[in-house]
Amino acid sequence: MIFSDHLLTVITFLPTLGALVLLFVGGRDEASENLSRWIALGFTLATAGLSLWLWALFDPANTGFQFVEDYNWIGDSIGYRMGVDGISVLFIPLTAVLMPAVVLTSWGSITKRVKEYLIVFLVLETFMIGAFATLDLAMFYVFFEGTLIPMFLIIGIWGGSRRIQATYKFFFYSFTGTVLMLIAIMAMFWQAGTLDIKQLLTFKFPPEVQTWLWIAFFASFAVKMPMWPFHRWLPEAHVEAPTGGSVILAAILLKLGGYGFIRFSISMFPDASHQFANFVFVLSIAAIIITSLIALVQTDIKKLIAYSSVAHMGFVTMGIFAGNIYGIHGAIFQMISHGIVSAALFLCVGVIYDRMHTRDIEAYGGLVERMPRYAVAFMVFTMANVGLPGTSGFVGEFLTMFSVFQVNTWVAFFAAFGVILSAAYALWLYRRVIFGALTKESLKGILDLDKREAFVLVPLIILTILFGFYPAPILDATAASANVVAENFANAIGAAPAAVAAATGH
Amino acid sequence: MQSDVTSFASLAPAYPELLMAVGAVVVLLLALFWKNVRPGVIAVVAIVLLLATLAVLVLQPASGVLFNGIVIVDGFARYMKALVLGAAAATVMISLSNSKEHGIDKFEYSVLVLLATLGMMIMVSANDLMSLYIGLELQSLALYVVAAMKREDPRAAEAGIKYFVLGALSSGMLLYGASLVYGFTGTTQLDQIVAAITLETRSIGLIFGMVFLLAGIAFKISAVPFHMWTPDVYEGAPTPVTAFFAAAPKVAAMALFIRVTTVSFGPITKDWQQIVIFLSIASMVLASFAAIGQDNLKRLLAYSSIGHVGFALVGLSAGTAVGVEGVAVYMAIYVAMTVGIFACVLALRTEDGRPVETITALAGLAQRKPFVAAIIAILMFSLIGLPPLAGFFAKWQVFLAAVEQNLFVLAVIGVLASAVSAFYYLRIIKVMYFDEPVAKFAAVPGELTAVMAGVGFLIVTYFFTVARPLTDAAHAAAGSLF
Amino acid sequence: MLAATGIGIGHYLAVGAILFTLGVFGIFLNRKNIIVILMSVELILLAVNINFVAFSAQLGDLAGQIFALLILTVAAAEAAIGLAILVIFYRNRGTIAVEDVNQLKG
Amino acid sequence: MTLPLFFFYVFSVITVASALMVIAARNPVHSVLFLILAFVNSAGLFMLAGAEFLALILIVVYVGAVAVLFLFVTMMLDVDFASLRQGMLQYAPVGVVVGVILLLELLLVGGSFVLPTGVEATAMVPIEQGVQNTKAIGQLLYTRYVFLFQGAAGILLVAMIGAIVLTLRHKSNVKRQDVFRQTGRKRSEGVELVKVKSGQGL
Amino acid sequence: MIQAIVFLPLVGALIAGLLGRVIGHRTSEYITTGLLIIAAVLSWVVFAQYWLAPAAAEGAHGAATKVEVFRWITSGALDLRWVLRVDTLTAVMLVVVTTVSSLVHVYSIGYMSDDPHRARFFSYLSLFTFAMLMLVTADNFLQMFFGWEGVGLASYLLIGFWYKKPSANAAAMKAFVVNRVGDFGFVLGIFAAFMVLGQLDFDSAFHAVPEHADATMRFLSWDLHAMTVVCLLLFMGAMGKSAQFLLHTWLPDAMEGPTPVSALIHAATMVTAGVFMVARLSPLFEASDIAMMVVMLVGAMTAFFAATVGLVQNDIKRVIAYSTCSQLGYMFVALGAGAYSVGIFHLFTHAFFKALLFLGAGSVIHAMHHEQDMRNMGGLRHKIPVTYWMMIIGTLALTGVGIPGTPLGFAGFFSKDGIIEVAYAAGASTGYIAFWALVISAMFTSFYSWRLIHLTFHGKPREANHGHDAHAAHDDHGHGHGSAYDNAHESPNVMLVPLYILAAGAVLAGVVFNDVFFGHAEHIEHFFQGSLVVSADLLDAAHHVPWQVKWSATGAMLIGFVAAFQMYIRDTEAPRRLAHANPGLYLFLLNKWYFDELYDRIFVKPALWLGNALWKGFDDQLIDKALTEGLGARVKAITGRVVKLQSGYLYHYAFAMLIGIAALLTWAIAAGGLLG
Repeated sequence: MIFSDHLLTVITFLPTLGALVLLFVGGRDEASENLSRWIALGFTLATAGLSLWLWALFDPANTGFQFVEDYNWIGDSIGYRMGVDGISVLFIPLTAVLMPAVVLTSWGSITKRVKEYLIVFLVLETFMIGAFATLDLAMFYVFFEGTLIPMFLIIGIWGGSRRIQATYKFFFYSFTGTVLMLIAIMAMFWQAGTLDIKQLLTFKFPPEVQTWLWIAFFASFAVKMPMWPFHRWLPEAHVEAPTGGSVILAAILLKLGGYGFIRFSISMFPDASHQFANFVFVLSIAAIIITSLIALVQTDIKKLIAYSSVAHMGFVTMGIFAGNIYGIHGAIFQMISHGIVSAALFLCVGVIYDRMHTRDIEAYGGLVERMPRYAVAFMVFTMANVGLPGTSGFVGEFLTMFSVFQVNTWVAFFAAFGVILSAAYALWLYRRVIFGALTKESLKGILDLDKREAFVLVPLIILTILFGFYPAPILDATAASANVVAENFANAIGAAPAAVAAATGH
Repeated sequence: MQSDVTSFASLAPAYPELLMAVGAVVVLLLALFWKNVRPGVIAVVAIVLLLATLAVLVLQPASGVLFNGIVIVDGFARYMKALVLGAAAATVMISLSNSKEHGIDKFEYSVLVLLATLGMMIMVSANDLMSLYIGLELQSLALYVVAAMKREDPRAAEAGIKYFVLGALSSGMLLYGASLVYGFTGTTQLDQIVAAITLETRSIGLIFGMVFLLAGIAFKISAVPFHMWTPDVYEGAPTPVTAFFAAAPKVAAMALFIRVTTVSFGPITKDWQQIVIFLSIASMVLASFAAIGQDNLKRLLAYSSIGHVGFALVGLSAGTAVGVEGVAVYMAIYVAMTVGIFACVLALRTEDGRPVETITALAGLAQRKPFVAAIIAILMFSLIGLPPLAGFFAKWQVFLAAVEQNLFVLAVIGVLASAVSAFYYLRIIKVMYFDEPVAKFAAVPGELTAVMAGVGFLIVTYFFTVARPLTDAAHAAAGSLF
Repeated sequence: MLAATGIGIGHYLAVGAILFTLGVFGIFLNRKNIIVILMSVELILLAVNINFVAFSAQLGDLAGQIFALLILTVAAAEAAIGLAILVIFYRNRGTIAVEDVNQLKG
Repeated sequence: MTLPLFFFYVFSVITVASALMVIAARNPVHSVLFLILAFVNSAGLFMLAGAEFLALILIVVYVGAVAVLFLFVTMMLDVDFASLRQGMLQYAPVGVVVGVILLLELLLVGGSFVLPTGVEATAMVPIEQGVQNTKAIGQLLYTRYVFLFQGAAGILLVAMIGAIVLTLRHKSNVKRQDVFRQTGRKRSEGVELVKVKSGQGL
Repeated sequence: MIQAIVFLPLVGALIAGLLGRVIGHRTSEYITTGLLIIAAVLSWVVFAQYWLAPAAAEGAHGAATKVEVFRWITSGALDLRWVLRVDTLTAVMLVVVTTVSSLVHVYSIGYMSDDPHRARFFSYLSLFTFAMLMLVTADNFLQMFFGWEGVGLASYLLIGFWYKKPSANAAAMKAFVVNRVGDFGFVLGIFAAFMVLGQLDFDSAFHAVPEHADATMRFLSWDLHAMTVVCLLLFMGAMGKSAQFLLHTWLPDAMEGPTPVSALIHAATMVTAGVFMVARLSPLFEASDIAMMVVMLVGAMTAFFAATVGLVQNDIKRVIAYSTCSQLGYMFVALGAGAYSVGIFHLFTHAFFKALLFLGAGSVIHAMHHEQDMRNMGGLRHKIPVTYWMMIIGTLALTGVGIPGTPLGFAGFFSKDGIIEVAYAAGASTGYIAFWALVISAMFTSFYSWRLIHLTFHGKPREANHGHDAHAAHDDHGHGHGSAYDNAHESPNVMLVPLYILAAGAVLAGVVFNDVFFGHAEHIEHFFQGSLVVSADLLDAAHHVPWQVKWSATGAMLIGFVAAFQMYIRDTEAPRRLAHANPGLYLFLLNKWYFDELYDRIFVKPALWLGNALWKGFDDQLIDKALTEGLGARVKAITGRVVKLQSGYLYHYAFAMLIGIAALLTWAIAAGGLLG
């Protein structure tokens, strides 16, 4: 038995092991709380380290699944199957790397029930990684939906004043969406005779079946992404969630939807995806433009960023359903990038929230005076959010728009409005929070980033800029698999791969 | 007309029943003649007897048809009996430390539970409408009594009255159905009824008989619209009794339901499928909505159990071996969750020892009793059917079967109902975790902690621990019916 | 066997059906007192017994009569328990009016 | 119309009529009495169908024990039967409609009866001509159906325990019989030999 | 070498930005400035190679030197790399950018000497330079877009450098967002270019142009001439960055930034990026007549429009800003006519004299303690003579003073007259429209330039005369207004030396480089080595326009000068009279044709209104209140009814069972087909 053969299992369940260890930490005093934090930090760092090792061992040229584990488990239906390919491999390090950041925020922003907080997050990490790592559709569902439990608790227990509505909405939106997918999964099992994703990817579902399956999966992923108009839970959940919760929600949980679209909708139901592509485009455009406009008038920092997340996810869905290599590639990149950037933005909001306990934009202004380091960090992430070339935000946005332009210029045309609007709302936010004269009495004593906060944000700044200039690590790792997805899609719908020739009208 | 019982050894498949019958009488005599014995001791003896029977059942896997076809012992029967016995043992166990305040600190309670369990075992093994009826009545009569056992409590008496009257009505329906089935097939033996039915010869009388028969059993599993007794009886009966009601009899009645439908009415599956689907949808939907308004925990659990019966019936609706396997798994998980949740309810007592029965009283439980709250939360999530908890896999199995038969509408209604039902399960979690504490709670007895921990462990680790053996067992059990 | 007497099985079934319906009616139309409900249950069981006996005669099969015998036995036991529960209800509440059995609801 | 048919109509009409009265009578005592009447006439119907044993059991056990028990409890509880309260019958019409539908459906069954094919061959326990009904039942009950017989015994045991546990009250000022004490009583406890001196008295 | 040129500023920016607090302001200034000077010197070296010995320059004739740094975006057929491309066009731009930038750096040491965030300022300046260099050395569309956006970011940061001023913040944001509108077109243009040409690196793309010259593509719902679509979309980006008509509104506002920034970014370099882009992509534009026509018309319109607005502005920097806008229009006319080298020529000369003017204006502002309203100036000639003369030189260059037909004249004379001639030579109706627009603009240019000089340096001090709509943005450094004139002082040498150098450029750039930009077509071609398209016919025609055309610009310039002299020196009441006589026109011009108001009405306000409506109306009311919570309420309502069913009465329960069984029976026989 080689350790790396079970690397995915280890990575997936190591956080849970950490949660178990935490269960045995007694006491509610300061010391034991700190002990809990250190333990959690240790486990998340170890997981992060392993996940990076996974990335290092991953062979980008191989289009198949790697690190595969495959056992039958419950009856014929559910198997214990693990494995990653270029589509999923990067989400694991993304998740694992952001978790230590989340744990670190617990020092500043979580004061009650610290141990429980950490346990819940560690369990959540297992679910998230598991969802990306599993190769069994039922297990995917288990992990996918399993995230609801910890997230429900995180928002509900450690959230803000309207947390209960927020967490209920989060839960019911997600739950209602996912249960329909459950039925679709079962139908797939009876159609294909297995839930092994490896085999499902090669199975051809009859087109009329695909339509229904697609709709069911869409219900789940559209809520998760979230796509307009299924997004209403998101702003509220973000606003009420504690910083760590917002970070994970924006950075990872939303990506489950995008991952699902690529892995399942596009790959397994190409005909239906093709059939519904215009529908998705319309929703994506609506997300990009409408939520950007809404973001423009927000008064709550977190809400603004939340709405902007919806808009950015619009690019992802648009790219995915363009169905070509650029779209798939760009969507994955956009998700990774948004994972980093939105996480960082929420961490930034957390920083000032911890100090001032308000997320009202009006309560701030002129922070650069007292918090120059913070202003720099916030600027970098704002620019990445805007999609400035040289930040990671650009590459994904570019590729997705690029891809969709080849499929439908109208869509690209409207999506490009997002470029304008995102600049407007993000800079408007930055201007009101960071710039201006520091006139508010309450802000006069505000402190700049401390070491711990800097320790969290600086790596994210580096990653944001690094992937902006040199996206190759991500693009290379995903290229082969994305290509396979795109090719399969093209073959399935019988489209000429040379869309250019058709368009130029030779 | 000779009995086919030729030797004691030929009775091997019925050993558990025999042991239980003899044991029950022995326990009764023991209690009568053992001067001043405390009822708790008798209860412990009863638990031992239940477990011993379970052991015999598991360790002596003999199958066969006995008593001229009146009793059948097959894989399915053994599986269900094991569940019944386990459930009975567990529910008696969680009642040990609080029998006094619930007015069941009498040795008769133990004896009646044993006899009821015997009745359930007969039900599960019934291969004849007569043995079905005898088993059912043995169980029911004992249950009527224990429901009203807290004599000084008017609510318990009312629960007893309602349970009894409606139970008698349902028995009447069942018998009426049995009479029609008998008349229109010429036999009362379940595995011979099937021989007398073909799709062509089915008549109104037969269908009516089947409907009445199923309605009578549906009452026992409290499927809508025959559920009306359930919330009232659950609320009125002493809590340990409620726990018992919610667990073991449901399993036995469900086993009966499955056996009657799949074995006897196999050729007219289409006909009973309609009925089961109706019962299933009605149960899931009504329970989901009705439970939202409840503040009484036991009442809420009553609706919850109605809902779960609805979900279990989804599996049966498929009318296939896969479906029966699903129901078997579902019932096992349901029993575990029920035992667990009642252990939690029984563990909750205010400082002055009064039982806590309302949801609002749970406010802030997570801070006062983190362990109990955590177990309740796990159970609630599991009852909703969220993965990776056991409750999800239960639903998985039954819906899988329904989808195989293209019962998509049923499946969609089912999952949507489970979404609605999440509303009230989550409310309990919300109250425990999100609200600030008000009351203080008394210490939790050790054996309850053990039960809670055990159930919690099984539910959380289901996928890695019991899933495989349980599913395999259920698979084998279902296989013995088809 | 029945046919010889000129009484059709339909006759018996009709009587059974009427008795059964009356029994059910007795349960849900009765507003006065629970004892009458218990009696209605007896009527239902009587209806069932008539069915069984009739079928037994019609089919020439004794099993129906055995079943009826069992039902009689159980019915007696049921009556005993029903009345016992009724008694403790009366002791607690001082009434056996059907309308007063409504403390538990919702 | 044959004689049996005539009697069938007599018995059945009286049965149905008295059943109706059971649920319609205002006085519960009357209800019990009508119930007894219904039972007795049903016994007649049983007779007509050749089930002599059951017919007699019905009278002995049901009329003699069960119905009397009802009567006893009715009188013991001694409730004053109040008049019908207002508004309670508002759903009655609906009930009647549903009930009538049910009845019609059940009657439909009666008309639809067809003898299952090959029943004679498969009949589990055919009624043998010339064997007394009681004997035939007895032969079956203790052999083939011994399991059910024992089960029924169990039910009666439950009924007994149940009735006792529910209703028995230990009153401190009531003298009770204690069988063990009585039988285990020794002579020395009950009898004291006293030498009585003549002429003195005790 | 090219790596050094490009990355030295970045190094400087990083050092000043990240370590500025550690190493101190002074050190940061020196490091960034020093690194830029090195870069500038290296640039001149590179340029000299192309200028003096074009054939001997690195790389063979016709091919650009390329240095690959590393990979960027690789996806499918897309293979984008960070490549530094050097050819003549780049070399010209390198010189312009690094020279002006290093001078501005030097100048800023003096100008910003009392600012508490100087390190940050220098970091931004260097960052800007880096981005601009990336832009001009780009080897593919996307890298150009990177530089494009990078300079936008730097511009944003620098305009908003004085973050306490709300107007500065607003201007910064406006600059970024309006530029983004242009980028909207740019990115779509890139996509379209890829779709049509199949590659995004310049060489391959240019190579593919002939093949696709007549292709059509489906854009939105129409089948259009592909190259036209591509070019127009790309040109939209150029319009944004180069503040062309309709997308110009940000440039005047950008004057909220420190003056050196205005000189560097909003005069000499960044705003000319659009010109550079069109020149760089000249092979593409050549393939689309419509695009060329649009370029020319937009340029002419801008030149005219900005000149008219410049006539009446009171803020010294805004006048120059509109002038810049107008001059950019000139450049586009040249490009649109097909004389790319002439456009670049004007870009080149303009960089010198416009930077000179801005820095001079900065010197004035510095002297006046951040007073910018010309109505509060006057008579400064004696207070700050050096600045005065520098400004005169700049003005002469801008207005294009020179004698046609001779090599005598200031830099602007050669390039600007060249453009006018080219426009005329381009012919057709558009050419003539452009020609007349430019001539009129030249007159206006002369007028407002001299008006500026007169108002600022001549006459008497008018500092008490506060205008009712003063544009001056009063800083809060604490200088009183009343004593501004008295306290006015000449700037330190560190600010003046850059002025001298730029003045030299403003005087000489034209005469020295006229030949390679606007000389004989062969010379031009030889110089540019194919880095842009040279149309020999057009140049020939331009060189042989009638003498009236050659003199038209000079004549217009003279008219403008005389008018300004008349109105601001001799009869200083004349402007007021004129304004009173034509209040509508005056206000129309003063308010910049009401563009800001118009955009506010049709874009900003509706966007905000729509945002609010979608948020409060759609999201909160419909989705949340009505649907989500409405569903919850509905569930609760149903619950209430269901719970009522559980009445507690036995007979209801029994009744329910009865109904249940009756329903099941009916259903069973009905569905089972047994009824019929």
